[in-house]
Amino acid sequence: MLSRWIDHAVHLVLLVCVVITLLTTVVVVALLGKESFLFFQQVPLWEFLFGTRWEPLLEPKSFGVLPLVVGTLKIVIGSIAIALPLGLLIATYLSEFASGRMRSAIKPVLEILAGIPTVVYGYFALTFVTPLIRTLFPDTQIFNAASAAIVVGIMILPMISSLCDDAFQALPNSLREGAYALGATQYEVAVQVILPSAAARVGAAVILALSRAIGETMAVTLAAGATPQMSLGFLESIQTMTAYIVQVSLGDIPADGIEYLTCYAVGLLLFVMTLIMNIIGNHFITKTHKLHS
Amino acid sequence: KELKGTVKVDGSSTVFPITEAVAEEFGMLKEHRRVRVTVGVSGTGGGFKKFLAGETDINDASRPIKQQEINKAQKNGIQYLELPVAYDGLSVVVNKANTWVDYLTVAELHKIWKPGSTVKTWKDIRPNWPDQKIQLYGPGTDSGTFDYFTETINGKSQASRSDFTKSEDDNVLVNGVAGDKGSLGYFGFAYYVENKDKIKVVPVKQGDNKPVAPTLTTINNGSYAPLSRPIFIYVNLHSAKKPEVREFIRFYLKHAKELAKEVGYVPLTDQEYQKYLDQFEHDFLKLAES
Amino acid sequence: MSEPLKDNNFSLETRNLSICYGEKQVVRQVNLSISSHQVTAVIGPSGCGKSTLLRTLNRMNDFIPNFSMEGEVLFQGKNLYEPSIDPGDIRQKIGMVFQRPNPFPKTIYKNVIWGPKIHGYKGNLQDLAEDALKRAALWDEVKDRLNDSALRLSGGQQQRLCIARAIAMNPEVILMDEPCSALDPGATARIEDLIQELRNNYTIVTVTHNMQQAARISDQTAFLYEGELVEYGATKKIFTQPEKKRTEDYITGRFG
Amino acid sequence: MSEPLKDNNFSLETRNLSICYGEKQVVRQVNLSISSHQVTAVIGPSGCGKSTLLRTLNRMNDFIPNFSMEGEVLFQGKNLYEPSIDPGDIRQKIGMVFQRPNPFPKTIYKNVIWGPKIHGYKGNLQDLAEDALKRAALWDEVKDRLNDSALRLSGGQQQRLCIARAIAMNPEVILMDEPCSALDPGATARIEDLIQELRNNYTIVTVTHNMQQAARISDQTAFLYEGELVEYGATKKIFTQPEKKRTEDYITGRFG
Amino acid sequence: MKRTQRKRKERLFLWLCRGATFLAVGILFILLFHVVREGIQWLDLQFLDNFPSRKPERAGIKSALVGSVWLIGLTALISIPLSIASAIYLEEYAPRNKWMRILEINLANLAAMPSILYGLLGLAIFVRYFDLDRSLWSGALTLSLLVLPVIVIAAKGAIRSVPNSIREGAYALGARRWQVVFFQVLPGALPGIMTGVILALSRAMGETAPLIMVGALSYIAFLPEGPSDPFTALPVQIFNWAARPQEDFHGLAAGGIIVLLILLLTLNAGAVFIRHKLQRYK
Ligand SMILES: Nc1ncnc2c1ncn2[C@@H]1O[C@H](COP(=O)(O)OP(=O)(O)OP(=O)(O)O)[C@@H](O)[C@H]1O
Ligand SMILES: Nc1ncnc2c1ncn2[C@@H]1O[C@H](COP(=O)(O)OP(=O)(O)OP(=O)(O)O)[C@@H](O)[C@H]1O
Ligand SMILES: [Mg+2]
Ligand SMILES: [Mg+2]
Repeated sequence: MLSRWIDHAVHLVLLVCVVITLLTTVVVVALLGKESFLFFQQVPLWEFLFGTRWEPLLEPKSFGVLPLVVGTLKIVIGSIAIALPLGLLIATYLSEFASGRMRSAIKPVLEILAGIPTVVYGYFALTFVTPLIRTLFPDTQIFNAASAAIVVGIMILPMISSLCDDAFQALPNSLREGAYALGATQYEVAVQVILPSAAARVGAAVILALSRAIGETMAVTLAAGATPQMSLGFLESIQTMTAYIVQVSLGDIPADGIEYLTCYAVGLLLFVMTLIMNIIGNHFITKTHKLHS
Repeated sequence: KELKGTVKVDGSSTVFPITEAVAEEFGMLKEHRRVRVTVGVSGTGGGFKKFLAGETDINDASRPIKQQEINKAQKNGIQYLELPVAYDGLSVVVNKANTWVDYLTVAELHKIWKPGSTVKTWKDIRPNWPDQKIQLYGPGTDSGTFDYFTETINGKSQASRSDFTKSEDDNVLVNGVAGDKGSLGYFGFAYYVENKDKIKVVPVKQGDNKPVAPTLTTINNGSYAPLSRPIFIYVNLHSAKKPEVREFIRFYLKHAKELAKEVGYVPLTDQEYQKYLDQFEHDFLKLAES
Repeated sequence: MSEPLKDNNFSLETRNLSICYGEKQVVRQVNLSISSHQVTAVIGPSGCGKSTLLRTLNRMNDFIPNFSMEGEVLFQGKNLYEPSIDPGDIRQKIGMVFQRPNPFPKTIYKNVIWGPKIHGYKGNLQDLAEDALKRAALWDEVKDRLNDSALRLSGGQQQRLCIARAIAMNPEVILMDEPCSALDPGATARIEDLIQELRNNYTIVTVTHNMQQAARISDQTAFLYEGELVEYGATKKIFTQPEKKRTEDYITGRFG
Repeated sequence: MSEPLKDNNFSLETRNLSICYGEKQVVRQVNLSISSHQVTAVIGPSGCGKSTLLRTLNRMNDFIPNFSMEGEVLFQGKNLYEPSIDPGDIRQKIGMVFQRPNPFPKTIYKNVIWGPKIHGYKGNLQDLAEDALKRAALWDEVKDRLNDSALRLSGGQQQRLCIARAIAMNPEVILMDEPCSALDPGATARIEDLIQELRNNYTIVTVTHNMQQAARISDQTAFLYEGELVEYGATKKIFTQPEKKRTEDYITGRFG
Repeated sequence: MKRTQRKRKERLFLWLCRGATFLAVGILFILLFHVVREGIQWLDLQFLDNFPSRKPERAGIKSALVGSVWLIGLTALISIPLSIASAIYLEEYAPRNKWMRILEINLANLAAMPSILYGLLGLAIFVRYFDLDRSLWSGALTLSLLVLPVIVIAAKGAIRSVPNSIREGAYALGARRWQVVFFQVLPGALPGIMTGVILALSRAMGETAPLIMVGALSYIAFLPEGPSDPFTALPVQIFNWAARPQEDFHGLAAGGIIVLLILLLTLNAGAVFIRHKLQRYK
């Protein structure tokens, strides 16, 4: 009966581990919530959410978070616009065209891209990407959303290409054979059969990459500047939510004032945004799953 | 006898290079072998938070302590001493290709940087300057540099126009100014000194004085005004009861002169260092007696 | 049911076909002539090279890395492996149905029309789909849910869908590689019936390791053993008076 | 070959067994008595509940989320589903072999001894493995490469390894769920021979949808249809003079 | 006509795919080239063996390197068992119900949470609440929380990919659940788990912001002797150097990056090696 007893013990230990994981979330929410509460006692929620000027460190102060959200969205949209098509092409190459040896050589090489510290990307953007953009568009500001979005795109590229490659590889070969047996070209097989069949996992990869782009801090701080503003252009300076949090929490402003509390409010919003995105992603994935099985 | 123990320093990244240099020299002496000095960069505000909670012995500060922080200190019963350790001359710089600027007056700087400023081109500053678009560069709004600049030029700390290009990294500002023909920016003196070949510094004219450009001498003797600011360390006087902390402060004030210069800041005068050292000994003695 | 093989009736022919995977030879000098509008069954024990042989008939082997072959495969008198030939064209004319049903994860309708669509079919796709599904004896079961996912069909329905998919291309030959091995007896019976009907319009080559099935559905039977074509001829004859001892042994289940 | 069912010879019995998945009832009021040291075959069309029934006999259903059952399953007179019973013990005595061979990704040797080892077998493991492999008629083929990965064996060999793995536990009953359906005829024949040998020492229950196989290897046959036990009795009788019309129809292949 | 068009499209597509791949590899090489060109001249034994200094020629990364190794080691020790255990629980033990779905979404959300928030969390919980001060413990615990959900998700996937037939085979031999899990499922899932672990730890190694927030120091001229000691880490040191005005320090930063990359590559190579060894039964 010893092994039966062990079974119960193991069960218990494992349960404790899960509780710890759960606790993390609770503490994050509690912490962000508590400090944000103090903030929202002084700044009305609607002013925070819908205000269009984010100048908590200027006189007169203004607490509309939208410029930060717009800045964040620019990075997210820009980086995914680069990483998704490139990543899918690479994944297709690796999974459908490349030889086994080529694949196992290129994949880890690409994964190095994801391991490079993000500070490095920041400097790469400033010293390489921005000058490149400025030769094309001379009006570009030295800090600009485009350059930051490009390096963030490069950073999340291996994530998308690796995960999509895995997704493509996981599809049964019989699917490809079925298509080729109808006389399809490799292009048709890849784009019309493989890609849609792997849609759920591609979607999951994109969600993961998106959250990585949202959470990216250092590269964006360096390359995109620190100018929160509402605009549509990619060639001007912006500030993202994460960059703002770092700026404030490492800056010289007093640590107990309303200025400092802003970073918890922004953090809470960031948390809520990733949460909503994940729920949407999850919903979308289970839905496609259901259709396919 | 040999000292031993820990000296914990935290705070501004602006002051960090000086403190690092002091810590390095301090640690090289044989009698300090067993003293562990740690220096962090949580920012002046983050540093004060730890300092005022009694977690650190010394706080590097690129601005004077603020009222709310003073209140906190009183509440927590923390007694501290402010010690200026060097000057940072805020340098106003323009692009190398800018041939027209000879100097700027404080009033002109105010016109450019005041909240809601309408200055768009150089012509808007002085009518005989070209109709070249002006691009403004400055440090992030959370920084002590920004705080000081807005206070001296615009009369109120953190009051500034907001449509300028900001960055947390002064190196990046240097590149910005170097790359933009119509640019104007300000940042720490050290960054100007290291990049003299890339950018051009603008002399500043206060009142009826002659325009003065920032140099070691002009900052040191106070003639570069009003844009040179002191940077500080704050000492927890209770901590100073620990011999290793006391020794570290003494060492700091004795060697700050040469070390500050070495890392790109402008030292105070010998008399000033002596004055602060005396004040420290006095305040500390007073506390020790009570 | 079976007539003597007439030369002018051949749809597919292999000439001295030998196939290797890397160093290993798995098909040896096979000469096989497949008659039009008949059902030819290929039988033989596992690993004897049935699938390999079948795949060379519509160049589905192109995707196997270490594949190499000698000899010729003629389709309507032309060598399939000539450089000028586009394998896509070949596969359009010679369809294939696989061991496990492999519908695309799309709707039933899209499964059927995908092939014709990529080849730029000009006619009415709706009609085409209906026709193909009818011929595959699936129309009645799915006509109300053409826009459901094909993956929701049962195994047997999926396999018929795959046949419909092949038929929609209007091929001349349909190759089937053990089309019933993943199906239960009921579904198997339906597919067998279907093959009987399809023989009127198509040339069918089917691989099976179920001897009873070969006997039931085929006109010609080829017995392959260790890569060699041991015996080939009318099914009736092979199953009643095989010429070779080995064929007899296999058919009566003495080895396999 | 078959004797009349004697009460005292029963190894496993189900009493009014009904099984539901969620709301759906898939086994209805089945009373089945399985004789010791005989081979009992369960036949029936796909989806009639054969696997479901089999899994209740050694509680392998414990892992199916929406499973629920009524009635009793008796093993040596005791109800398998009493709370005091440890399913691990049950499965130790009632082994199982699955449709697709599922060797562990370990060496051949470790595959065989893993079960006895975790149950704290005291004897000589080497001898045990040899004995089990011999009984499973695999020893000669693998004796020189016991430390090779089991995954390198052929399908038929893998299935015999799985049988050896079950035998090594020295069970009283071996349940087999379509053990040959993934195998070619040659391998199938070997497994059938093996079952014939094993019947001397073990009670065997095997599911199959191959009627010929059931006829060849079993003493008793149970015919299940839509969850109901339509007919159960000596194999010879079922295949020659079935009592029910439905059984006859199924056996002669009129549906399925 | 139609067919040649399709063929042309196919060829174009192939070249696009190829082009994208080589573009990505090309970017990597440009990046590495940039870094190496700037940093290589600073790389020598002295650089590895010196403490930070205000004088570029005397400055080294000893404390940062040792700090990073400590940090990753501790993080691995804390997070790997915890996350693998959680993954096992979620895949093998937990009931599949609505709560578990919510838990899974929650996990995915934690994995996606910006690292800077973990910095805030670590500061409040470990540094302040548990009073661990600015020690390796605080840093490692914060990084552990950061990598935990990432590893859990990867490990869950790996465990799920072990075919069910293996579990059934084991249960059918009378094995208890823990025996099935630890002797059959886990060995089968290990290669996949390893990959997840390595990727997560590499990410942790390059994190800057959360470490600075929980108190990685910027100057420290001694080596930590235990997990309660203060520390600094490679990315923090790199960040610090890069922000200096003096040109030479930028070179040092590049040198530090090279060291960090070498460390990452070693870690990855180790993983590939282990994965290869584990996979011999596949
Ligand atoms: N891609 C491949 N590389 C190397 N050898 C292969 C490959 N595919 C098949 N073989 C080998 O070639 C031989 C013939 O295989 P084939 O699949 O044609 O047999 P089969 O008659 O279809 O068998 P089955 O009835 O099991 O499907 C076998 O020995 C097989 O192991
Ligand atoms: N886990 C499950 N949940 C819900 N329904 C199930 C589950 N497993 C099986 N069923 C259903 O229960 C019925 C009986 O299934 P079972 O697998 O026992 O049939 P079977 O006789 O073994 O069929 P086959 O010959 O195809 O293996 C089928 O209708 C099947 O769809
Ligand atoms: Mg085959
Ligand atoms: Mg079954």
